[in-house]
Amino acid sequence: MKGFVDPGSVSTESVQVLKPDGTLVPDHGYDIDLKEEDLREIYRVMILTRRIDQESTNLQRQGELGVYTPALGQEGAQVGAAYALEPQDWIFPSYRELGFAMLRGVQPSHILHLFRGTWHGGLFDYREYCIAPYAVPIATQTLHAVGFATGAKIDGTNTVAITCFGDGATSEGDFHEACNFAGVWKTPVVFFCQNNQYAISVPLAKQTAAPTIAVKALGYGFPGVRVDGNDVLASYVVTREAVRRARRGEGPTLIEAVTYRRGPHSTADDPSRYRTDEELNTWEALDPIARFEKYLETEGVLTAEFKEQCDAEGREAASKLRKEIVGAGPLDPNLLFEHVYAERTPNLEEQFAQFKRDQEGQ
Amino acid sequence: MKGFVDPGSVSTESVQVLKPDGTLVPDHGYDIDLKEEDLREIYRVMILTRRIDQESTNLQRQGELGVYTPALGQEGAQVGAAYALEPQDWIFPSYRELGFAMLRGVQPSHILHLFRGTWHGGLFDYREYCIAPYAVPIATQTLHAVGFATGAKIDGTNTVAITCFGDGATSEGDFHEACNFAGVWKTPVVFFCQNNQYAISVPLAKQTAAPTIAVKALGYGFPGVRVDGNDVLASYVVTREAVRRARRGEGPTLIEAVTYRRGPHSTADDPSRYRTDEELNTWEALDPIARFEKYLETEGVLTAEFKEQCDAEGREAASKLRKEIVGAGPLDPNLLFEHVYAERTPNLEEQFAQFKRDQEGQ
Amino acid sequence: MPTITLAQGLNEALRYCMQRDDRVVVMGEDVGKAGGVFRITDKLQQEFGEQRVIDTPLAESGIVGTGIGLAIYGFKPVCEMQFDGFTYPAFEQITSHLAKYRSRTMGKLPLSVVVRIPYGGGIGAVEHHSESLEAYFTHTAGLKVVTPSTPSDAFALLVDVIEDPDPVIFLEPKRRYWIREDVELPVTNGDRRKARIVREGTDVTILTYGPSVRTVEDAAEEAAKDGVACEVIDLRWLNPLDLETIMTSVKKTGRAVVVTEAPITGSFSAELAARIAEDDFLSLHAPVIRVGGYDIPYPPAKVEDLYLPDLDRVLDAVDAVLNY
Amino acid sequence: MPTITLAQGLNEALRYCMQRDDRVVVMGEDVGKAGGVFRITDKLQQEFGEQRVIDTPLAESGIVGTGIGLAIYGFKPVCEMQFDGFTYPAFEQITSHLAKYRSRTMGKLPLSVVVRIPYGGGIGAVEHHSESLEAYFTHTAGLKVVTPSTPSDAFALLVDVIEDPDPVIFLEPKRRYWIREDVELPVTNGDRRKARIVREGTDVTILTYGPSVRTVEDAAEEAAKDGVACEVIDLRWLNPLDLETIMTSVKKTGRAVVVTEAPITGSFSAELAARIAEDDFLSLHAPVIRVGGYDIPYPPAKVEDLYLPDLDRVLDAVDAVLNY
Ligand SMILES: Cc1ncc(C[n+]2csc(CCOP(=O)(O)OP(=O)(O)O)c2C)c(N)n1
Ligand SMILES: Cc1ncc(C[n+]2csc(CCOP(=O)(O)OP(=O)(O)O)c2C)c(N)n1
Ligand SMILES: [Mg+2]
Ligand SMILES: [Mg+2]
Repeated sequence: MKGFVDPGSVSTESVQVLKPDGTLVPDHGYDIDLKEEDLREIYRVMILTRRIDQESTNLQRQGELGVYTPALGQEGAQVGAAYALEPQDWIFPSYRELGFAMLRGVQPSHILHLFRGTWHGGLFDYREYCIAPYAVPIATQTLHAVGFATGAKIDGTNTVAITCFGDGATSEGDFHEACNFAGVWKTPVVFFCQNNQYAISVPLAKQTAAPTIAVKALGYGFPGVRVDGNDVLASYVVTREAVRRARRGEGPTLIEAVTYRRGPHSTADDPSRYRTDEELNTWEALDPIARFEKYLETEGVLTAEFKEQCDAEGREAASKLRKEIVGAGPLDPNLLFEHVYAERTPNLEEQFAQFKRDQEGQ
Repeated sequence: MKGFVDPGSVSTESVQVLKPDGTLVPDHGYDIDLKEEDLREIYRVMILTRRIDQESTNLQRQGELGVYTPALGQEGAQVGAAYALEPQDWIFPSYRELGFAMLRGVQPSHILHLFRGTWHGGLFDYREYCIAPYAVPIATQTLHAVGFATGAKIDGTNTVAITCFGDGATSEGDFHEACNFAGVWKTPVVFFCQNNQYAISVPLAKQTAAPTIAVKALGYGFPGVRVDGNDVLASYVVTREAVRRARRGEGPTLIEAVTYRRGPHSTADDPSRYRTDEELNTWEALDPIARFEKYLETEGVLTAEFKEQCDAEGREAASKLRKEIVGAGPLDPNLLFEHVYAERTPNLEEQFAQFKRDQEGQ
Repeated sequence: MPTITLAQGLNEALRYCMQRDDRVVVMGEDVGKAGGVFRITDKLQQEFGEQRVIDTPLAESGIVGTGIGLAIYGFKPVCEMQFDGFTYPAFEQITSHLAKYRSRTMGKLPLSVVVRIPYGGGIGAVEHHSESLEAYFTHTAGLKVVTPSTPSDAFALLVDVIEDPDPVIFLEPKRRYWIREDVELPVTNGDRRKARIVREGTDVTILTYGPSVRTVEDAAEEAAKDGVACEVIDLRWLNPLDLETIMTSVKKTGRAVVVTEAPITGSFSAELAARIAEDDFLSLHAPVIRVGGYDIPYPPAKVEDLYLPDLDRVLDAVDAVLNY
Repeated sequence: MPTITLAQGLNEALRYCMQRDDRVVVMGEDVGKAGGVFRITDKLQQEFGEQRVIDTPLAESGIVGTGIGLAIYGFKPVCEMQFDGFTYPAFEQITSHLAKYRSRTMGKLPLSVVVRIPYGGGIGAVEHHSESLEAYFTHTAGLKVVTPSTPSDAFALLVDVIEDPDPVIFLEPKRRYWIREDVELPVTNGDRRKARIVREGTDVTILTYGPSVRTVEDAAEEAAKDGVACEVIDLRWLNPLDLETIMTSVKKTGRAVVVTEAPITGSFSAELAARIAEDDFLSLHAPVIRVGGYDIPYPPAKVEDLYLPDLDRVLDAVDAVLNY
């Protein structure tokens, strides 16, 4: 009918720089401003991410972690986006964003201790790495990113925030409120959605009827863009543009990185209940690391030596992680009472005394 | 940038059938399937709505109602949309939808008792009129409408639900979740937003940066449409199409009826703090009743006699309302304990006994 | 008699209700193909189809809000919250509508909705997966609140609440999902509106519910070795509360201990303690002593055992009321 | 000395803090041009601009959630919830983040955020505008909870909580917004972390806070005519609680009554009653009696007076503890 805007008219294409076979898309339309060392650095972090991710799954299988949420298959989306940030830009992750943390140089065990149940927020220094603690309640962190970036804007510091979340997260009210606030306030924030096709067992088609996730941005008055999330260069350039827009004061962007969660949702999950091997195989063939590797090899950027170096670094980091995790004792339990408030309240003081007496009694 | 979808490209035009001067828009594109008696009925309800609305404001000013939220200026949007429904279609209103209730024949005092503080849900029979109680917490009722219509769909009853809410309501998470559920479930529901430019004091520009509210529908995978809300015929035809889509099993539609809240947000509000007389004057000139009247007069549908009849009905209804409200006593306070649960719990039984003793003691 | 787990009891209860009443629908995140993260809805979608076992989008307010709409229409939705800590987004729909709709409409639009919530700690989970949130609901007029502690009660109470005409928050003690009992299904005997006297005793009454029942049973066993006879009461329904059973026991023993997992300040145990004292101060030889969680966010898995009330803390409390 | 209302005290406190500390920002629905529906933020936007007095979109989770982000950045947001009943959409941000962020990050990312909420009944409002929701927050570890009852306290306590390093739920007794007091601003004297002894007495301790303080004062006045000396304590801080002042008084009087407005089951008065008995059972000559709302949704305006604890109900409770 006249006047009805039609979702059928929305383009569902994704920005792509590298074809699945690792060759360049001729008219990709973006300036690839990466030097050889940049390309190698991106590659290095992708390898590191995969290795640590794998080791984390192993550690969980061996009972050293309570649970783990693998990033396998999403390294391209993550590392590409992370590489588009300045070090002072803050990241507000959910719980599957290992790639971002690896690029920033966070010590893997400092994150993994969260999954071990050592401390909820992990053990890294948020301010040093400009990364907020992992957020478990879905989509809640998107609002924090908007608030943070609004603070930066008020202060005129030119800092940008990026927040990471999944396709499922777009269903939560908080995601909506975050986008809407950011649109109205022209907040320097990037909404980085990894559409990995599933929210645990729920496939995208049951999550939203939207033709794309990117198009949701229109409803908040800012641009959205869909990108091939298994193409690290596409993820990089698209995020770079979004970050530039934010830094120029043009407000938020919503990025939908189309990718696939190849592992289980978490180590507690059995994906065979809800998806097929064929589907998995299709996506395995689209592996982001293999694609980038082919490109780098063709470009002559990736020597066998460097590859081996990256592998070695990965192995070493994994074994360091293992060493730091396996059998690690709990923190001093008295800490439980330490940071509930700036100072223990009289009530907590009392409970703490009792707690200590009980501990000693045992 | 390539691949970025741009809110600037969204059309901001509204469907219009009647120009502000009451003449027909030549290429409005809709079939006006209304007979003379339909047109008169619509007119009658608009007049009645305005009269009852005015009387309610008066009653509040005289201390007979605790508060009142006037619909002045929004009669066209409301009555037009309401006229597009079948009697069995359910309405899930917020608190300003007098026009819907008037069309369904609800006794005005039965609604106004809500504002008097007689009973929260008013006193009408929801099932008889297929209208849910007014919802005060913004946007919450949109989910109820979706659930209800989903029930109808499961049962295959062909019943449609419509839910009414304001521009401000589109900021709440619940609105988002309602739209998203409805999109995925292809629910037979119509989202009817009266964009009256303000949420209390907050103007639309501070509420959302979206180019239109209608475009938000794209993010949920169903159509949205913007309509001139001061044009009762446009509101009717657009809602009719949305209802037809729903009944045909094509799922939800979001309608944005662009209108203006000419009164205060509620009788407790002082709009002079945040908006200008000029703005008000502009919109007064676009009065929906005046516009429709001109059209009907030109068409020869509106006789002086019928006008007088409507006015008389309005006067009478207002005086009946006044009679039923002024000095009306509270309900039996024992009712407070009656419907908390299907049966009073032992705890409430005890409290109730105490309550009665206290009452008698006084 | 077949042996079932508490989780199976719940699963069978859903199946039983869905077979008997086609108005019962189950909805939530991952309840369909996956059968729920704890498999409570296992195989139900296969049996009843996608219209009655609905995988919802990821939005808890949406789940409860559309559940309310379904109930207004005439269905009986059983909504699953995936974990305790993810119930909070639905808090507005629960407090402002689910609890108040019957009253608002003078009984004309009652909401027969069950909200199932796996709750409490003890499974070594990450943050937000171990909350004891019953106090938020027991304080909210218009809701009923129920929590089973055994497989047979899990079945029977879930059937009861699905048939209940009022909205019920049904709290499932997740760390007890895997406890076993020999049960003949369907369980129909017994008045489960009353609290369950788990163990009779004359020296002290211990009130508890949900996940703590097992802990208290063990403690009572231990106390018995020292010649202390604890009467252990599993409340089952926190609202409506079976005050009669409670007061009869306290009158007999003159001493009461309440054991719950939630942070103690403002917990439901405060209500129990206050109420017991108010109703029968003179029977009490000692104050009601509460054993509960500390007033801190639920701790990381590695140290959660230090938080959860254990045998020693229960026994200390028993000692305290006995030697007051 | 100028006479100010409680509402003015709050308005002046915001102004005072914003003048002293440019990190303080005010945000909420209609707080800008309109100055808030109760005018608590009146003229602040004119003075401090749109960046520091922010009219937000209509979304409470958004308000608290972005407030948290601002606090992580380094601001001190004062978030307004327009009414008690509209706080619930923010419940997840409050319980899962505001309350837990400091602990989660071992003190590295503390959140100095104030959430202001006009609360309680008595103004003849429609549904959802009269809720007493303190129990939800006093049970949530990591939050502080404060409520003033006089204009001078309104000023001083709001200044205190804005300067507090922890997240505070600041509950404003809306039906007392218009009470008056002669106050010299800024109020800086006195230790307002301690409960306020409103009136000294030896026969019975009455604990109360917020909107009920006035009611209790009147009742105490009335009781005095019958020769009963009530000691009236206004708690001010519900968390941290000044148990010392409470227990000193109860030790002296041996009798305690708690008066609050919330539905009584699971209310904060349960905690007070339980705690008093636990801490000093032997001093008590009678059980702690609670006067509160009924366990029903807050009633329609025409009958709300029958719900709210009034003079008679307070006096009955005083009688009850005296004649136990
Ligand atoms: C508010 C909330 N509800 C439910 C959950 C349980 N849960 C954890 S992850 C998840 C699925 C998330 O899917 P998506 O957003 O697509 O992210 P992905 O895991 O695929 O990266 C769910 C339902 C949660 N953590 N928070
Ligand atoms: C959840 C919630 N938050 C805040 C309020 C207070 N409030 C009542 S009406 C209103 C503005 C609503 O604006 P809009 O949705 O545009 O509807 P309108 O009043 O203009 O018809 C607000 C903020 C509320 N009722 N519910
Ligand atoms: Mg996903
Ligand atoms: Mg509006």
